[in-house]
Amino acid sequence: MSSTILSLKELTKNFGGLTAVDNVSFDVQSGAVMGLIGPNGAGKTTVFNLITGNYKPDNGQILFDDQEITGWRTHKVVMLGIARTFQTIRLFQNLSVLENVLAGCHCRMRTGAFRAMFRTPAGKKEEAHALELAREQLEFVGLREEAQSLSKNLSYGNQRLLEIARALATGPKMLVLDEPAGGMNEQETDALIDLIGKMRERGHLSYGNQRLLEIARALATGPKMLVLDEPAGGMNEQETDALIQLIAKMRERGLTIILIEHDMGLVMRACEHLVVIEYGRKIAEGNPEEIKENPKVIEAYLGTDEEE
Amino acid sequence: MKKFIAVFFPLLALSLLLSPPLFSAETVKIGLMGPMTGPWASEGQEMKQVLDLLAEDINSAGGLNGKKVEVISEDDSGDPRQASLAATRLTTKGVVAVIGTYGSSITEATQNIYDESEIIQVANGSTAIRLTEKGLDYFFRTCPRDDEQGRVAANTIKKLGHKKVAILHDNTSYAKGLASETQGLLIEMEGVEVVFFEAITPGERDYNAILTKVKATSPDAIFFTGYYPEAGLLLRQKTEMGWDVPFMGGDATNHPDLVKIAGNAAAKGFYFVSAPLPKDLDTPEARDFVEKFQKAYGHAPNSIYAVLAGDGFRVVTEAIKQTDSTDTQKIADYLHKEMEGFPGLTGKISFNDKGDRVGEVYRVYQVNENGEFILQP
Amino acid sequence: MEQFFQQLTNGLAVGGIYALIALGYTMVYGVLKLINFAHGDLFTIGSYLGLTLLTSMALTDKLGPFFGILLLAVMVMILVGIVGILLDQVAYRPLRESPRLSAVVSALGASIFFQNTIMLIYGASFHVYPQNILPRMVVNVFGLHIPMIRILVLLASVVMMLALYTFIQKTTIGTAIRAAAEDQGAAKLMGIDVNGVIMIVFFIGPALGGAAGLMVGLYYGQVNFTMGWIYGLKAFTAAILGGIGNIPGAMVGGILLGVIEALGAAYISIAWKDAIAFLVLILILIVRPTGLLGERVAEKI
Amino acid sequence: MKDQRNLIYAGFALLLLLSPLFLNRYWVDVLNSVGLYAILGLSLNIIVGYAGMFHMGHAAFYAVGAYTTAILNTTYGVPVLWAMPLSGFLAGLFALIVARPIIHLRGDYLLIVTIGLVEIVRIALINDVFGITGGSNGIFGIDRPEIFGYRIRKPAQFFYLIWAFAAVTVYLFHRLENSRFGRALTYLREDEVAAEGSGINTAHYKLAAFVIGAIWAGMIGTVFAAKMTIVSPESFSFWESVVMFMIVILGGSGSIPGVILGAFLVIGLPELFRGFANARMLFFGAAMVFMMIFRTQGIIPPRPRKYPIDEATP
Repeated sequence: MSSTILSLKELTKNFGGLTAVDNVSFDVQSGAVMGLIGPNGAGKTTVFNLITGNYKPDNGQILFDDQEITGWRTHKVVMLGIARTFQTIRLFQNLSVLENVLAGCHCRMRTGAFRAMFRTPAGKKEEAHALELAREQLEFVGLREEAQSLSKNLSYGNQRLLEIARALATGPKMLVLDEPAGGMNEQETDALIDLIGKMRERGHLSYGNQRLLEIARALATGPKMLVLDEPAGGMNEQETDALIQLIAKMRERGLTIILIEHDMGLVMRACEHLVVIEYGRKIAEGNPEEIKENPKVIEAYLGTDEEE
Repeated sequence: MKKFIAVFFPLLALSLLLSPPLFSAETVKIGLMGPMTGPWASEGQEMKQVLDLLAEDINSAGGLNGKKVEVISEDDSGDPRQASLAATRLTTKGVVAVIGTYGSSITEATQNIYDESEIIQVANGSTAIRLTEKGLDYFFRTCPRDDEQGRVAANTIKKLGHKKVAILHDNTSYAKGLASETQGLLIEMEGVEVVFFEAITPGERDYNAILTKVKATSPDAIFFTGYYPEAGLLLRQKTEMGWDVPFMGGDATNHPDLVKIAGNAAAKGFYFVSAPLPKDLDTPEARDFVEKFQKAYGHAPNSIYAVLAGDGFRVVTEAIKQTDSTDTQKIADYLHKEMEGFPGLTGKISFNDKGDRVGEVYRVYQVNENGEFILQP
Repeated sequence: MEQFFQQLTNGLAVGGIYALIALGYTMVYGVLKLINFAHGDLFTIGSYLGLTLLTSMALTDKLGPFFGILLLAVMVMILVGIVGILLDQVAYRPLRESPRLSAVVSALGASIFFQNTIMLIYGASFHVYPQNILPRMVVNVFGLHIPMIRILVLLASVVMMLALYTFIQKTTIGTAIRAAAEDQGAAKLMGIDVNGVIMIVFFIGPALGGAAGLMVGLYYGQVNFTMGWIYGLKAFTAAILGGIGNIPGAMVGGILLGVIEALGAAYISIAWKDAIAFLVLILILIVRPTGLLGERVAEKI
Repeated sequence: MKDQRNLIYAGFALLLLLSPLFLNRYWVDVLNSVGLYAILGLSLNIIVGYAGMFHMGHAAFYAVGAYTTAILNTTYGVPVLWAMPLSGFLAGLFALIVARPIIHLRGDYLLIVTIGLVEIVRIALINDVFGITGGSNGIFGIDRPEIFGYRIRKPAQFFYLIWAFAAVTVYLFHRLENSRFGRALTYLREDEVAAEGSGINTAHYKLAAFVIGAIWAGMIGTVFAAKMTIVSPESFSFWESVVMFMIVILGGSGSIPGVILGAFLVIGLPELFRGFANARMLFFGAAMVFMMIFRTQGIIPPRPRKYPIDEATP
């Protein structure tokens, strides 16, 4: 019934002496929501980077829609219908929310330098169409109101703010922060440093909204399949709920979704199929129920997770 | 933006304030275009010193036909584009003639501008042959042409009895022109062989690699057509290598700093061809000039091109005096046809129809053990 | 073959000086990611200050050539280092948070300013160091003529580079510099006074440039106000060749550039020497996009 | 605010248009120089300002255009302005060939390679490469341009030629900036990985930016050759590239009005400072530093692109 849309065959990637992805194979069914899970550093993001062409595999094959895409440049992979979000948020910080989404429309447009300079009717029509499409996507994720604001004005995780605020509320003479930057990228860490230094104003949009914007941009490329890398990272509970709904909505649009996530609640609720990797190898595959009971997975990952 | 305005406009006002005021019509204005900034700034600045001195001289003796002489100088930075702007600026200042500039391609960028405005131009350091081959009526030069200097250089090499000659230039328009002229003449001569011909990069400090390469061709003389800073370094580094091959230069090496850079020991025996220095001319004008320059600036004039600029100024003022006119056509005619054997600071001056200086100008100099430039008989 | 080795020594002498200047570029770049285009002019200032101090204080007469020059070098380095700190405070510090290219333009403006300041103070003509301060001996080994002073210059460069390397690797301040170069934010959190580190870097880099200026003056004897531009460009090339921000890279790059120039002039063409050097640079960068010793950071995605 | 700005620009344009009527020949010629560099700055702005690539070798492309015109005119008698398309084309082709292998270099590594490029071109010109560039003499005796039999030679005539070209350039580049193409370059500048991940062929756009910038530099080379009647290697040194670079960054990287203002400042200030005689460049250097400190983003930084107002927004 459901056909295979993506197929990974014996994929291997080495960085220097380290084998980040070791002989990983799995298939993704068309229209499915699949989760890729595993402990930190297991190689999940590397698998994604291989699929989207950010890295070239040392060995193995990637087939998408019955077409071999191994080693393709990213923009071609995107053209073909795989869009992604990044583990470390990568927005065009100084551009408006709308323009961020328009970046996604790019590959579905044709206007080149010549048409732009002489503003041909075809070019104008295409531009208007792209704007409409971009606004539709913003509407879909609920960010239409923010279209004109700069994306850098969207704030960082509310959870972390709360944590710091709570600590501050005790009226301390000294503040001790334990790994407040855990899981943060460079930009976030920089921002956090500023934050600790200044302890001041908050932005307009929450961190979760930044995530949504990224998804909107990805949707604008008109993908057949969506690759989401830790979409719920840094989100609060409500935001996570909204994301789960969004994933469901996207699925209704006929999209195939793969996601990496640490939030087990989200994975269990949103995914119908899971692949677990550890040390670059696939250790288990199956539906959430099966995975929960898989002893290897419990040992490697869930076991420690559930002890909390 | 406000801050910017706060900085910018006072600067603007200050610069306008410092611009020279408009002069009265009762002066004869003579322009000077030279490199006052940039790599050749020392030449341009000395050109200005020479002209200021000469103008003061005329003014203190009652002026030119009863009018004061005014020198208006503009900076060309040794760059063609800035030179063309400097030239256009001078054309708006009512100058009769312009002295300058240094460097053939820089001069060339301004020739049309002066010609179209009917202003006399007397170049002082622009030796490329083509400059006077265009039939421009208002263009003159007090420096001789490359072919003239090449002839003297080639004859000197022959006379000194060198058989295998290495020629080095620095790829500037002037040095390359002179090098090619000399090479052409040497090749035609019997018994002289050019064993090496290449360009160095001016402005560097270390020429050991080049000297090592030249040495491998074992020439018995080197002719360097570039400028004194490089010539001084070449001499010095050649001596450090323990290589005592005879070394000869063109007139761009005629500068006391050559000896300072090379050191007396290394410079000793260095030959160069050049228009004569004022100190070697036994004319009252030359003696007078050297004395006054010494008094005003504390040293003898360094650059031969600055002295040639002085000659440019002197021929122009002489022509104005003789024709009792500031009509440029009359002045040009006078310079072309009537000026004969005018006693310049660098020998007698006459011009041909093209505006080139005629007559045997070049002399041969050699550096003695005290670092002095001795005119060879 | 003899010519080859002779050219090699020629190239090493030139390269040593490039390397010393390149260190200044690379240190500043390492911490601030700024190409200090005024660095070449700091080098010029060093050679002019050296000349002034040498002639006005007659140190070599009082202390003998070795100690005289050593003291002179220390004074020049301190003075140029101070100029470096002032340069940073005036022209770069206000631009820390701005786009990187803004600071580059400020640096170019500072370069024009320095060059013309020197011209106005000292005049546009060439200046000449007194002769015979250093012994003019020529060493003859295996048929090669090597002036003693060239060996001294190379030796002095190498000693200064090793001293710097040790300083950076072994001392607390050196560690702070490396930390700030790695990640300024993290260094701040670790309690490192990053502004202090920047000041130290802007002292050491220009001081080394000033020392190079003094050496060029002593060795070649002739200085003028525009010379910093060419040396600066060559040294910047050397720093990139080795991998900018990398201290051993600047040394390797400088020496290599000097050797490439000498061999290019010897075996291909003198007139095309600089073009050959740039061509080699471009080819090396095509193969190794971050220079010879530059870290190849695979961007984290 | 927006209308006010446009009013200022319109007033400025009008003032500029009328300036030959009340300025003397010299100041008109200064404006010609400003105009040339404004166009050069705008062409460099595509590469540095929009696409964010560190390019300090633009004089190389400018040189290819100027020399093409000079050779076509003096050797083959092609009228100067007819040589313009070919000059632009060859400069663009040259950019395509040389930029291709180096386009993947990042930041300062690209910077030094482009510096190397302009130096190699200058050295090649001095050494009379292929025997067609005239060595250090350059090529002289280039004709003045002719439009409909009307010969252009006076500064005021060049003024209208140059500024008409500038106006066309501004018009076309403004459209380019506000198009899919312009946006792609901006995405590239902001985050290359994200741009590629959004489906933008970054390598293609980097190269396209270089080629378009080079085509314009080549065409302006034609005007330069016609105005100077001589082209020589001095005019295409590394320093020229630096001047163009300063124009873009000082005026406001990525901003058309900024770049034009940058040209006025970088080219105009040394002329205004002629009153300082030998110290004029000293003041210029100091002015550069201070202007940059006071306007760290450039004097007129680019404004965000405008899109039709979203009717859903209240």
